[in-house]
Amino acid sequence: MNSNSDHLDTERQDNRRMLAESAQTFATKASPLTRARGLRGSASGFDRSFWGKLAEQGWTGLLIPEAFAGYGQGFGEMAAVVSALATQVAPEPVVPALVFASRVIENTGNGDLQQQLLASIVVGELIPAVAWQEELAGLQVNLLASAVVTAPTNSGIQLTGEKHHVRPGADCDGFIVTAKQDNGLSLWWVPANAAGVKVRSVALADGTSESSVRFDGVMLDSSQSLAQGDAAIVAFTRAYDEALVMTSVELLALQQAMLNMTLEYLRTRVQFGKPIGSFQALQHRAVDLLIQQELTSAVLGQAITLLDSECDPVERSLMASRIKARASDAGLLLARESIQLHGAIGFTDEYDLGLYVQRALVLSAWLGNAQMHRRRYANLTQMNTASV
Amino acid sequence: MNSNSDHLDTERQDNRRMLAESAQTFATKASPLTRARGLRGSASGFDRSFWGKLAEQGWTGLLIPEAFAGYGQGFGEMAAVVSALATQVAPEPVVPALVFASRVIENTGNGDLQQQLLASIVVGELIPAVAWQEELAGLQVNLLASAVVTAPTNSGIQLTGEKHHVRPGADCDGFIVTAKQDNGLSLWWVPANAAGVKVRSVALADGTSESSVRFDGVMLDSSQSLAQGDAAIVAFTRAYDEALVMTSVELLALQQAMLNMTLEYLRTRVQFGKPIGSFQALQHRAVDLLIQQELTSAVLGQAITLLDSECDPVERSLMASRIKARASDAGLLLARESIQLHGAIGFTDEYDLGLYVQRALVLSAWLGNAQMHRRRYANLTQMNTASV
Amino acid sequence: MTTTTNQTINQTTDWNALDTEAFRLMVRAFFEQNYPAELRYPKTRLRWAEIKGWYMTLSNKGWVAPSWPQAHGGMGLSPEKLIAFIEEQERWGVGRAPDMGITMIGPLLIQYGSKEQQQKYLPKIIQGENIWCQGYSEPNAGSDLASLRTDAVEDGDDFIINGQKTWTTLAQDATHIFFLARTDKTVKKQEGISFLLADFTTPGITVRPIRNIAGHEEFCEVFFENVRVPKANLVGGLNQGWGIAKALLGFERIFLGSPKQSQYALSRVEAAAQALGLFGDQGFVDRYTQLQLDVADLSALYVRFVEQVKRGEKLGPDVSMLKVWAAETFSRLANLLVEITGGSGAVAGDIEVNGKKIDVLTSFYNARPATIYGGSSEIQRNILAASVLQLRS
Amino acid sequence: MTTTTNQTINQTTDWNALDTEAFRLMVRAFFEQNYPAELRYPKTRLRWAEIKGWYMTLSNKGWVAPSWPQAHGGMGLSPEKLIAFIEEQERWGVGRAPDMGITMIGPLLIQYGSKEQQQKYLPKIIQGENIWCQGYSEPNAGSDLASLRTDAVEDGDDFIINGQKTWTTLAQDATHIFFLARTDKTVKKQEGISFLLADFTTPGITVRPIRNIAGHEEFCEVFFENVRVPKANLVGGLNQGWGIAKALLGFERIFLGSPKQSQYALSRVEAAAQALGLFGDQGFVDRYTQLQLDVADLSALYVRFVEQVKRGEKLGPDVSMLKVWAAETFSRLANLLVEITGGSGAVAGDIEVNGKKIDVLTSFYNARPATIYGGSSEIQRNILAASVLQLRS
Repeated sequence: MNSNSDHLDTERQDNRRMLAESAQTFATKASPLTRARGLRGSASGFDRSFWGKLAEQGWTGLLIPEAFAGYGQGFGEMAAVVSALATQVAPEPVVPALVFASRVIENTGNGDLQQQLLASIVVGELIPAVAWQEELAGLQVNLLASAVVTAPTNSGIQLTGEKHHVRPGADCDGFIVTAKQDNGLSLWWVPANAAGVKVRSVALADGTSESSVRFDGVMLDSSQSLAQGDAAIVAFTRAYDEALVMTSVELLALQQAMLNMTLEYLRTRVQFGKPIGSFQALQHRAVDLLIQQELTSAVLGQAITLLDSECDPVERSLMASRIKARASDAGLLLARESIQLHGAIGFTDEYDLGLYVQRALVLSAWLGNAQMHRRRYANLTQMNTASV
Repeated sequence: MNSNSDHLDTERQDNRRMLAESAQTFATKASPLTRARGLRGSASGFDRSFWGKLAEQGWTGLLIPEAFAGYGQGFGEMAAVVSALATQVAPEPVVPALVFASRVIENTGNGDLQQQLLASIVVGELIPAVAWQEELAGLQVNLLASAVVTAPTNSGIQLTGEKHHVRPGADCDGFIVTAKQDNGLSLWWVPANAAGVKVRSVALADGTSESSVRFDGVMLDSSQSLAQGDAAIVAFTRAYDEALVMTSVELLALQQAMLNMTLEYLRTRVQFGKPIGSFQALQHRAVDLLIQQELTSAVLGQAITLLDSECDPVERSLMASRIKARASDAGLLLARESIQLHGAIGFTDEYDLGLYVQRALVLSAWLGNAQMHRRRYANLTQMNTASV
Repeated sequence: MTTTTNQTINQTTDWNALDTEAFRLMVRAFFEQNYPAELRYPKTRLRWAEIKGWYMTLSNKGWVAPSWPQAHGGMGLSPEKLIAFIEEQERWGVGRAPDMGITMIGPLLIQYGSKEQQQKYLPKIIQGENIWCQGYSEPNAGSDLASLRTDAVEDGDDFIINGQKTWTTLAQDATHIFFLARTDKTVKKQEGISFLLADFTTPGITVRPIRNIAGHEEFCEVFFENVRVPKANLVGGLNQGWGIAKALLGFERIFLGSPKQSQYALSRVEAAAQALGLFGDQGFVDRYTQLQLDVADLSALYVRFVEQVKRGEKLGPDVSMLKVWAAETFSRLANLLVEITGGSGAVAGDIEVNGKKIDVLTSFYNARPATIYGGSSEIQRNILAASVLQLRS
Repeated sequence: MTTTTNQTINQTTDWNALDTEAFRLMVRAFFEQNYPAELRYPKTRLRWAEIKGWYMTLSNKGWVAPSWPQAHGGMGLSPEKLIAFIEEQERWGVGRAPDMGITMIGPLLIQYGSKEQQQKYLPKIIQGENIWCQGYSEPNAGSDLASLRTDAVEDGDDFIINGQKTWTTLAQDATHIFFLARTDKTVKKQEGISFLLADFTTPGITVRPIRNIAGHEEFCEVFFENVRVPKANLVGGLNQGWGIAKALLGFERIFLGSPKQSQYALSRVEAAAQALGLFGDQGFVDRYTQLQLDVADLSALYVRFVEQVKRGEKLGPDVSMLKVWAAETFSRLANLLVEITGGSGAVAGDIEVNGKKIDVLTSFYNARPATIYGGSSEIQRNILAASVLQLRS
């Protein structure tokens, strides 16, 4: 499993390195931290025109197969882009739209709808979101829908219920909605402007937003059906797991940024006549942060390789929950300890550390936090089935 | 609750202080660490002749009311003696026999048996043990008996089953056995030499032993009955809680001994040209040990005061589980960290630290460890009943 | 402001003659009847505009300075009574006013100030006319306070001040500042520091609020640019500032280790867990119970130090352990709250969990300064190692 | 001992030409068929008397020195093959023989030894005739190894050695010791150290086993009293000992961070939990899963360093993080094992949990040296802080 990266041909490795470098160059230039800072709390929380630049770079279609006019790259390549943007705390919903939503669509079977949606995503015109999460109940993630049901009516099918924690929370063009149907799970495409859709935007710690979306008897027809039954579960679970891994890529980038800032501060901040990084107690705590970062990095490497290989769906889910757990816990630890090691300055809004801290808070919670993913891991180990 | 100690009259406070001093003087002289070291792994694990000295000091009857020829002192006084002996890692079963067993007897209603047993305990002739614990099942402590039942036969009542973790594990004169009966719990006195009693001694980490005791159709008559039903539960639970607090007294004494040894080592051991106690990372870890020790000490002070006052049984149980949890966790933490801060020498048998470490292992596990007592605390909080 | 008459009356009441329990009940009743309900258990420090009414209520009652001698308009409470007073404040969730005048500079002037300073400043603190803030920390003097650089140069009857203070709590609401400045650069760093007072209307002083990551402005920077401060504003002698500032570390330090913040966070965890149905989840219950006991045991430790104060004994450096444990227990509770609220753990402001409103991140944010301000956990551990454990660096 | 023929044959086999998987399966099959079943997964270090048979089996097979060049009787394995070899040992629970000859002094003599030294010592290591131990630590030179005091004074063709070594693993089974001694007291402490060899039959050497708290005697003290060691036993030049000892820190360091010890402890926790029915207890499952993932993630980190070695890259100081995490994860697992076995958590030796035998305290005891020996967790953190994080003291 882990040795695949050895067998990546040199050309692909070189290409990936070049992509990582150019993505980092682009991100640093086009998305300085001042941009992220300025967009906090704005109407949509991100910049639609910047999305256009991502499309110009070819990144909105990076993962999408060439058959759908995309670039057919792997998760290794996508990770390079995701990481570079995360380093700059870019607020655009790259993982929610271009991994999670886009991969659900790609994994499903409705040819026409699929073709149309993916084509719009590639050119940067469509920003989709997945609306799947319902009222919190306990410390489990529950990938099955219950509150939202579809009922056949005279004129077609009706969608009713509420979804939470939908990202992006605003300026999103349509939703992939998970719904409960007689034959299990079903996946539907609902444009954001459909009648009966009510989006309530909720501000998040990092200045972006998520939304709670109500579907009040939204009328659907079969052309909006993406998948049904087992096929829906398989398509959705796979995309969910892929989104977990790519969110972990973001969390690792944030960890690295926080640790770097903290180390720089420890090296230069002088108290009691010497750099505070010379104090052994602080050194050892910094080392513990390094260890968590490197554990994240090591597991993440394996996880990305796994996504890019043919693998057992349960194995993928196990790996996805495992890396999301490590990346989230390490992200929060880095966030708390970075502030502590900085002291008061680390807690001020004008210092950039807070940008990373707040984003880490958001991403460690999104799609299920560490504890929830450890429980999913335990359940999957016991059940050894891919269905949840 | 906590202010009782304020209102202790000065004379009692003075007496208690004098007792603590004389107990410490006695223990240091009569029970040097070499004695504890030498008794490890011996047949009974302790010294019956030393028990005679405890009786001479009046400590075998310290807690026992004057009506039973004892000294009628409180737990504050008993704690002084228990602590002094624990500081010297004396292996004699003071808390098992003189608190746990003795208090069960005192709390029960069989006048003749009670009188006779307590009188023998006071003079140091009788060392009783409580046999209550059964096969481990889960992380709960279960004060109710199930495996051992009594069945009326033609000739009387029969006791069958097995009990574990009975201390002292050898050279014990008789058992207070918890048994299941129609009307709930019952408490019986069974001499160690009764027909059908089989004692299997089990070596413990600290060189003392506990035993598993089989009762194979041991015949009982009503003169051996200590209590039945609710009265049995009340008597047993109270003694159990008192034993938890007094075991915590021992654990605190061990914590203090380990921390003192460690601090002394940190101050004097030189590496890299300076005492290792000058290294900040080690200083901060020593501070964390201090905090745990002082939390134990603060809660223990309240717990002892509570035992010496009239109080609600549930309140007593909550306090007893709370202090046992803190004292056990802190004891194990001190044990592990003291070895770590010493380095290799702390792991050698000839260095005295190991004596404390091993005793802390035994006492943190005895009567239920920290996790089990946190669960008991949670259950009691929810149920708000004294029955478990 | 017609406070004088009331004060005169109250100044003669011997509160310490009352039974502590009776005193406690009297205070409790007053708080319950008079403290504004909407200000109970404030999530962040209250601004002067919000709490002024209550300050004046206390002032009129003669209760605004419980620790001060009656001769200066205080209640003259014994430590035991004072602790009861503060415990009742905490119990009822009474918010802290900008109280540097009452808790810091007032007692300091009473002990070290000149008659003129006392007469000039103390009544206006009691009357709520002057609001004080504390200027100790500087950008390069945080944990290492003695390395402060703000400069006070003698010039005739004045000092001329240049420099910058930071982390000055609620300076934007203050009228005056007491601060440390360097008056002698030629001696060891602690020995060249003086303690000064300044009116914020003096030309050359600028206050700039600092926004924190929770979006609040509790702290400020204060800039001094050629500010003329009369020598009459020097407290306790030239170059004596360090000793005076240290002398302020009285038994009030135990309140830094009060269990109230943890108890409040525990109640938030409990409320969230109830709403989420987590008390049937053994995994949650295990962790909750552990923290519940951490808080309970913190209270026991707190009581031990409180008893010490009540007995009239001085607090030693060991009181630092209380602050370490209080702040870190609070922080662990804040982590648990974020964890159990799952996807809602990153929502700004109140979240609704099955109909119950809970502000998750407030505890998370408040837990950050808790381990930094008032002596960081690291500084407290240094103190404990050196002064309690006798481990020398 | 009729080993020579076999060795000669094997020395010509080019193991590295085999596919790694095929090599692995071959090794595995040999271990499974030949390693004594009763010695699998030993709880403590095996004594020479116990493991000698296996050592000789390997010796006869020509496999006792997998990392040595074939010219010296080794297998000449590439890093990749060597890792496969060691992984298969770990997989099958093959115990460690007293292997200082194979892993330490052999490679060192091959690199720094004279022809005479190589000819004198290497074959006898291969043949199991000489058993070596390592004399580095001293009572006052533990973490601070360079402050060692054992004295080597030139006297004619000899050095005269006085001093004491400690924590010498299994010295009671050894025939020879390699050690560091001070040959120049006038220079900086690292610069006056030489690397020497001694035969335990030399007069003046005494070995005293040290019993540990688990009741085992894995370590010894070694006393030198006027011991004459020929100058021919100096390795690599006078006062060059420190550099030579450091040079021994090869890629074998990653094995200090192998996940096997944690994996074994995890399997003990799992077995105990099964017997106790704890997999239905969410509180236990939460903690188990967390540690299970700590072990899994340790493996991922381990693989990352292994890959580095396989690519032929040198290990940097960052490999220290592997040892810290491995040892501390092991320690946490040992704690959990003690905790879930309740009252049985303090029983010496095997306990029976509902019919299943589990040795609870072995893990607890083994976890103690795990964070001390081979560079304590504190020393490893110092290394990481200085050399990886660039935080200078």
